[in-house]
Amino acid sequence: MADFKKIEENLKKEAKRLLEAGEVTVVLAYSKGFDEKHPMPYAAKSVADIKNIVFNEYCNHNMARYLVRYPQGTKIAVAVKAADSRAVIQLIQEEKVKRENLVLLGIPVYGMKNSKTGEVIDSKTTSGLCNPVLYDILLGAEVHGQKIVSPYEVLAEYEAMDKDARWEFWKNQLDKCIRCYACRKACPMCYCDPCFIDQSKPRWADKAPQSPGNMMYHLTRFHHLAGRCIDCGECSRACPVDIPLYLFHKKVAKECEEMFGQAAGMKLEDKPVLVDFRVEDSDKILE
Amino acid sequence: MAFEPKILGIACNWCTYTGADLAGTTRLLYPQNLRVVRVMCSSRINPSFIFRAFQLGADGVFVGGCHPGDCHYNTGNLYARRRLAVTKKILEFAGLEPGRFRVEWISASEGNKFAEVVQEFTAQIKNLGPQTKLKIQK
Amino acid sequence: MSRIGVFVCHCGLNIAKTVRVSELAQFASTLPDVVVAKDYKFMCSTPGQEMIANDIKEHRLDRVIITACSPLMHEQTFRKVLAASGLNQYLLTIVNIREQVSWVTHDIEEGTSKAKALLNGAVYRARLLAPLTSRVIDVNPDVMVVGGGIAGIQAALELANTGKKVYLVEKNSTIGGHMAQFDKTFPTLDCSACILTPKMDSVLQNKNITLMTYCEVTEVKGFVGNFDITVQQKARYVDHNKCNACMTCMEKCPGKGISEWDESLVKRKAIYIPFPQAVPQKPIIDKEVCTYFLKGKCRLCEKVCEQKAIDFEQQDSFVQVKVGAVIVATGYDLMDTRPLVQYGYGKYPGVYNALEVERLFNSAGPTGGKVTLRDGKEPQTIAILHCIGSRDKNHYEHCSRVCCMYSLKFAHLFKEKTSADVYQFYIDIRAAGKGYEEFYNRVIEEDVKFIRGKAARVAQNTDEPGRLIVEAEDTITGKFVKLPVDMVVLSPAIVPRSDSKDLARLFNLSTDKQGFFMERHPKLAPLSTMSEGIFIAGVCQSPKDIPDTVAQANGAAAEALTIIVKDKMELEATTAMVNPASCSGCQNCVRVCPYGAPSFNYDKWVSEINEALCKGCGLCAAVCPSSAIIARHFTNEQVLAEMEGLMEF
Amino acid sequence: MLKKTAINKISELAAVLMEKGTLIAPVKEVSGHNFAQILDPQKVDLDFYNTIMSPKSAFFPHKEDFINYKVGKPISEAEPVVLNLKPMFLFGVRPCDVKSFQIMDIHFNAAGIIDPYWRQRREATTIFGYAFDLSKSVDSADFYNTLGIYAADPDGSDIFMVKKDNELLLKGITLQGKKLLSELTTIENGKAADKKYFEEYIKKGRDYKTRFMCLDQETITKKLEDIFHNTDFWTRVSSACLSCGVCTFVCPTCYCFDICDDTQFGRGTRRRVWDACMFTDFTLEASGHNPRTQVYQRLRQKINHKYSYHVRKYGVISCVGCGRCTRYCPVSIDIYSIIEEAIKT
Repeated sequence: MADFKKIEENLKKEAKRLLEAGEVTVVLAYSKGFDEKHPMPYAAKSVADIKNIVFNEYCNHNMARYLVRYPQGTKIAVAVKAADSRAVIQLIQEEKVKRENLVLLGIPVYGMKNSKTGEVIDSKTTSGLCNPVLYDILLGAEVHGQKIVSPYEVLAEYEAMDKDARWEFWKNQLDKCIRCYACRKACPMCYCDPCFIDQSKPRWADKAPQSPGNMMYHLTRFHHLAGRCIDCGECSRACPVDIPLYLFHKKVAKECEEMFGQAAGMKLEDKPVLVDFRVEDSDKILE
Repeated sequence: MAFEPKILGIACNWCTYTGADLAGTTRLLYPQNLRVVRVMCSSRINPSFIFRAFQLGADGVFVGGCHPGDCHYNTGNLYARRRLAVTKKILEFAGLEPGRFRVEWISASEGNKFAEVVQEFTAQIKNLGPQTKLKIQK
Repeated sequence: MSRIGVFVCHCGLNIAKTVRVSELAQFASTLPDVVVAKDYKFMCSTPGQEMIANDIKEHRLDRVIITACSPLMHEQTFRKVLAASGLNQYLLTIVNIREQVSWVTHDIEEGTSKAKALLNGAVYRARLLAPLTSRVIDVNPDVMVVGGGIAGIQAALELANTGKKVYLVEKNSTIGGHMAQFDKTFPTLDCSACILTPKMDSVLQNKNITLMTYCEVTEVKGFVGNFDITVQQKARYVDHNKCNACMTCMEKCPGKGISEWDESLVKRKAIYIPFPQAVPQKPIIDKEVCTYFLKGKCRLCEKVCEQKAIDFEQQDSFVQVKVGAVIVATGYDLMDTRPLVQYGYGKYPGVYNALEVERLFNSAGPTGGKVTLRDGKEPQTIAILHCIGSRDKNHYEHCSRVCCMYSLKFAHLFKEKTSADVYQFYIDIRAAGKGYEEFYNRVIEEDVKFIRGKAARVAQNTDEPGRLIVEAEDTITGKFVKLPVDMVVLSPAIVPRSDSKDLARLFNLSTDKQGFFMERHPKLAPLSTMSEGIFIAGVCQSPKDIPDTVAQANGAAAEALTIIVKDKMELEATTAMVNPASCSGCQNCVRVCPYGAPSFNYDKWVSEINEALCKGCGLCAAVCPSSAIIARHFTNEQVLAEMEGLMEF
Repeated sequence: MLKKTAINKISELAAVLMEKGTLIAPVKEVSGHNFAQILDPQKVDLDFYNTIMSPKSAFFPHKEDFINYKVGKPISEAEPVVLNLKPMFLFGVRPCDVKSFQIMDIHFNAAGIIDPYWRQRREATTIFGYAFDLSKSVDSADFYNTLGIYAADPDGSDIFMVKKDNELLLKGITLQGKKLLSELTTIENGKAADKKYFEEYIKKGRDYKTRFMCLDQETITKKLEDIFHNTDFWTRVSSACLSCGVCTFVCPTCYCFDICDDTQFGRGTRRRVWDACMFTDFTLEASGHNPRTQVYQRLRQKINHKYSYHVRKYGVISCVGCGRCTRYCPVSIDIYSIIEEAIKT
């Protein structure tokens, strides 16, 4: 279990230093919410705001999601856990943010908990990484010694399902969708405004929360995130009706990694796989 | 009555559509279940087109493009290859029968290949029976 | 609400035989927004076109659907009808019920119902079509001809003679191509050099032709009317502006290379011109065999050159050429027959390929025109084997077309120059051409022996070491033949140039199954390609003889002229545009476009598309996650609507 | 009149109600409880704190078809969708949610603005209110006390239900409720002890405290008016907001909708579908202009609409403090805290 108090102290300390020195104008971190289990994403903009910063095991939110909200050129410090740092890398690859405008406050952590279920968040619902892939300042000791489990291991059960059973599973899950779009809004990679589903020309799907529209929305969204999803699991935690979207995203990520040899948000110099190609890509991927 | 599937095809103008024309010019016979939409390049195909086709009740969806390296627009089909591969994986994981979606590279000179692919694919779809999973039930 | 007119063509019985055309028209009239639906024998005929024009006026049509042959066939024809009737030409939809319906079924029920589905899709799509305006651009009046064989030479001369500027790009250090290697040409037996060299010289003399030998095209940008082509001038190490072609350097050069010109039968110098009549008459240095380049000293050529033309420091250079049209005439290779081990080429000295034999006959060739084997002896028995690698499903299915005739020519020349017995092993003799059958008959009378049967094997003659045996089944007698011979001549398949795939990629050409460049239409547009403004001529399109090649070259020149004689031209209007309100600034379009048409406006944080560069492939529209890119004429709505229509019935 | 039934025999009551009409009651789903039309009486499950989605969808479904039509045909040939309602029983509604129907009536069932769909359903329905379980702790997101609602508040219910150990006590509140209860002959009558328990439970409900802000609505309304232009405040409180539709869709008093057409193969349906003011395209005008492009503008609109505009126009706050918006907000934005902070500003 990580020393959350220590991380919180370091977070405050670095935030203070950066804001005082004028190195950044915003520090994206967490603050207290309406109760202990519900901390909130927080944007500290002055030294006076720093006292509100907290960090505990429920600070799950992927703060990279807020980066695109600030005008280009804003100097931002952002608290990043492992998956969050991958989101930052992916956003840099996609030229939504520039590396030089960011100070990454890396948080190595194991033992984050889902505030709804109280369960420890691990490779079953996220990438399961503990240490940030990219950071400028590390706010705690790197986490080592955790059992390394493939983030795709959880898929085995679903891959083994009969296709009809899998269809039933997904249909039931996606039929629950109320089209609140919390998934896309919580997703650091879903920055389109408008989203394709909001378009009236063409109307890709019916607006009503029923099977066909839900299917079109989610299948297309899975596609749009192919090779871009960094497996932070925010979509599924944001979902008020608990659709395990992370499973589908994991599957697509796995396939992309196998087909194109690249996982999302791991290297700054990578190019998103679906706007890239190799002449030697095999036709086998279409079989 | 025997099941006559509806198959939607999307073919690139320069290779597969022209190849389909050649199949006609050379009077090759193939089943009439395929209805082709012509686009300029297989790279024009938005993955949602495929999802939509199944929602509209297509029992199978076929995409035809130029052979990799022969794209009229140089690299279009190389992007399409990746994109459609992902589309296929998504459909499969959703639980659709893998055989319902097929991508083939058919050049303008491969009228015979076009006819063969249509014959084979139609037979395959007949075998799979009607597609009811994604089809919008009214 | 649109007002759609549907016109169903019978195409004589081509369509009407397997599609109930009147039922189709009746069906069309029941579809929403269709105000008139008719069927007619030949929609593309003058009365057919007039009928459409009249109905556009009479019924105030704002959309026209022609249900007929492929859009690749007559889309342009009918677009003109719309334009002449005051309707934007992009409001036309063609439903392909011939190539993709009536010709591919015998079942009228199936045909009719598929035709209905396709037509319904067209009605759905037509409602959403928008009028588009074509862009007008300036046309560059110059032409590039790629390949300096007889096709390229002919095309360049034709164009230059009309006063147009031509860039003739040739990979080798001389123009002339394969034809310059030949001795005599069939069936008239006139001397190849005698008819070709004057033309080569004319190229050199013509002020309108910029001759670019030892050059290769490395990049093609732009589009019809405005190509921007990068040509690589390979280093010759001889300054051709200074060289006065005295050839002293060649006399003194100690380096030895293998003469490509003489099909590797003899050696040449390291500084060389390929053959005495080469154009230009200026040498180049073969770096691979030059003593100086290999060992760091020699430079004899430099010492003897009074013009100071030798330049060992010369580098490859790149030249930008801007032209309005391009003719590709890059010729062919002979199939490498070494992998066909059963024929022993490369293994037995007595086995020759056709081009080697051409050089043996040639008085400027390695033997001075005498037919002798590699050991210097004159052959007593000669077998000519047809169809080596061609007409062979294991290798090349196509017929190489000229082999029968040149094999007959060889037989004649062997008879003329030696006292040998000459045998032809053939599948059948194809002598279709003016004077060809007559030539065949003449050769028969010259006591050439014809054995109808493809040679199966060439083997060592165990009885007479050094001689060979040709084995074949004589399909007339049904007997197995084993013929002892001294010399075997293979007629290998004519195949595309080894680098034709690269060239196809550069110029955006399609290739057929064998790798020959694809014409836009096999009958009606045999010289144009799917790439607007790029034409093909000669054997790079498919094997053919010299008269056909020359005819194609003239034709291609005329086709190129039709583009460059105009100052301005209209481009397709089916380009992409960005709806800035929907653009989320992901820049996917910028990343994928092969033409660099989209760019990102950092001030407005949206992508913008330069329509002059856009070719309308629609890739950007498909990778745009927020559907902000509109691929004109193939918009998301239009495609989705067409799909809906196709799936309704 | 008071009746009672064993909780484990609730399916028998459900079966009776299903015979009489349509029963809508909480059922357990993977992610929690929700109201659903009951097809299998065994599915009714009263072991819940509160449902994820509010019960408003019983009267105002997420999707409501109006007319079916054919493309290209005149509107006179279109077919309106007729409801053909059977009596409806909305079973197990928490007091705060019951209260929400009264607020929604202002918009759908008041003079001059009658929504036929809402009204028909409302009139056909008997509401079975259900007191919170006072033996369990209150959810930290709830704040219905602030809105004058109590955990065992029968107001607005036709029949009110209280849990007594393993039994469910049902009391008729309105005439409609009493009449129905009297018809439910298969369940036994309550005894005096039950009556006493019931009355005391209602009273005890007043001491069961949610978060509570001791402020009158006028103070809140006035304050919100004062700080409308305080962009710093609104930007701060909205800095975490994702601009999704969760709060709206789970809210019992949000009533915005969009009218859309769904056509395929030449046949169309015109329907209304819930919309959310937090969506970017909610205020997108046909001209392309959007008056609320920023997150803070949208959150300000939402809070002002509930706590300011609604008060000025209809005299009542459009919120019942059920806590759903807070509970299900992916980033735990708490409307209560925002009001609290506004007052302090």
